[in-house]
Amino acid sequence: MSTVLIYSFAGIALVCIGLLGLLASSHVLRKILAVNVMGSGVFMMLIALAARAQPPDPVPHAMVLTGIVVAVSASALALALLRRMRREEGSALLPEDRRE
Amino acid sequence: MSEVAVIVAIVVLASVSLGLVRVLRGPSAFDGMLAGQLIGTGAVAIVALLAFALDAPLLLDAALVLALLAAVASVAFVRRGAARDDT
Amino acid sequence: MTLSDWASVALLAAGAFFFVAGTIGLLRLPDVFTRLHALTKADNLGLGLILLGLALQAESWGELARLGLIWALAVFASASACHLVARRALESGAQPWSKRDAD
Amino acid sequence: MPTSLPAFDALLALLLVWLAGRLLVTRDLFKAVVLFMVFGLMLALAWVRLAAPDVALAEAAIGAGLTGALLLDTVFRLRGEAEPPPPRPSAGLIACAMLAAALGAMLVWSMLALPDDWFGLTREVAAAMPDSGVTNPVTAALLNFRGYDTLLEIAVLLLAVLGVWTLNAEPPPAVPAAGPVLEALLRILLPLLVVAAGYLLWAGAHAPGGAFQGAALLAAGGVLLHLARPFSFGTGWPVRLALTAGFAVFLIVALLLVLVGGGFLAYPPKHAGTWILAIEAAAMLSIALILVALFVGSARHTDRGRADAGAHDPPA
Repeated sequence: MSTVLIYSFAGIALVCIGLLGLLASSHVLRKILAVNVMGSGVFMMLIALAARAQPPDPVPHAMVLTGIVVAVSASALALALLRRMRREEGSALLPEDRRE
Repeated sequence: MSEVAVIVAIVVLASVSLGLVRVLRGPSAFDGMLAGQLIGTGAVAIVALLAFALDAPLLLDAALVLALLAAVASVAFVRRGAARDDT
Repeated sequence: MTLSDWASVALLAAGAFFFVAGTIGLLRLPDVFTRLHALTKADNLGLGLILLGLALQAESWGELARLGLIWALAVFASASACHLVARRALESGAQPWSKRDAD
Repeated sequence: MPTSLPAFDALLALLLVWLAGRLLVTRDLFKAVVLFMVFGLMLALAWVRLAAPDVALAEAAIGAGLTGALLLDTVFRLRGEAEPPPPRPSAGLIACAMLAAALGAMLVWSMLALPDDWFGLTREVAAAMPDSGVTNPVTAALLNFRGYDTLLEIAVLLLAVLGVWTLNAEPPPAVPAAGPVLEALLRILLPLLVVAAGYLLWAGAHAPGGAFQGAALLAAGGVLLHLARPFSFGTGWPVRLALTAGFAVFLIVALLLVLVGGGFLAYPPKHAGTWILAIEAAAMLSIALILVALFVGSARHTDRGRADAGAHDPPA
């Protein structure tokens, strides 16, 4: 199997694992990690597609490069929201996942 | 020659992955902190080997960045890592 | 293959050996302090040998300088990080392993 | 190409997928975060293999520095609450798994359906390169061909800072004063990080590097400093000016180019390299400051936290 195919399939697997983790986990921190895994899968599909050409297509590279920086900023915002929620409500779980 | 470099990169990657078993198993939370050391050194070696094997010397800059930042993760572990009451 | 190629192969193989040795130490040694010792020393020696093997194949002074700088940084960073982690573990009450524990 | 490269790729791909699965099911959140940090560094290796050195540099700098510090900081603050056990196989979970599988099947199908001679925009970019002012095609795409996109991305980063400033009302956790080894680490690493960031900014025109990678390195330095000696840089106008400088310079250049008749961010080919370097220098400083601000959080409460806990005072 070629390099491009190996990483394309790995990217698809990451998207699926991330989506499942996002839907199935109850702790918000783990949901944030899951979204990041999903995003990494998308990045990997883009970069693998770019590598089909020789030399590689630079446009997806530019998109993923800024995507990485935007993803970490969005995660920082999400983590700040999570900490605020925990401080206000005493739990890091979404209301429907909290059990008495 | 580049064949040898790739094989060595595979060995280093496999050895780093095995090391992760310890990080996962614990027993103490400090074993998680070892991950910074383990992965940092291994990733630097692998990038340097790939730079040679792929004949792309500019990749050495990426190895350099990894080496520069290897300590940052460890400092984060030490300052925000396992708390006293976690052990 | 020239003499320097053979030397490179030997150095790369030795480097890989030390990485494996570091992992075995990580898996087998009894406490966090001895595991740190295995990782920091063996892995950095492995990295140094690998970079030396690659340096023999370097085609420009720029590559050589980068390889040297990478090793200097890695050794400095991991020595400091090792100290910090060990100190943190000790302060937090991790007990160093002693022969009595083996009984 | 060495014949054993596919074996390396397969091992790395398996490791990435295993790490992703493991970090989402591991019971201990601290371990999940550790695994995510490892995942980020392994991604950098994948970018190296896919001939994307610019992306590898950014991932290495962000993944090794900022992401780990942010997540560990949050885990540290959240400790004390037990996570509920993972859901038992239920109808809902099975539906989620089927949804994920269906998405995967669609993605596989669309990947395989692409014609073999599909190469994206490679040829178009190559044809436009002589007029771009730089020789690194990724920098050309970022700052020239898709400049408007990068401009708005910097705006998104600024919005994230505003959000964090609004939400994050906690002092940093009390940490002991930095010991001599940590101080020595700072003294040596911080200047090196600044030099390396400057080098990447300059190299970005013709080799892997650029404003984003340089900014990530600078930000790692800022995070390191904050971990060792918690500080705040307030929310006064000098800080706001510095945070927005990158966006402002970018926007002013774009509008000037409209005024001289070129169009929005249409550089005159002769001076494109100079314009791009000027924008990148301002953008690098602002992005670095933005990333540090995202970690440091809101200044007002940081000041109160410092007053509460004397342990934060840097050693003399």
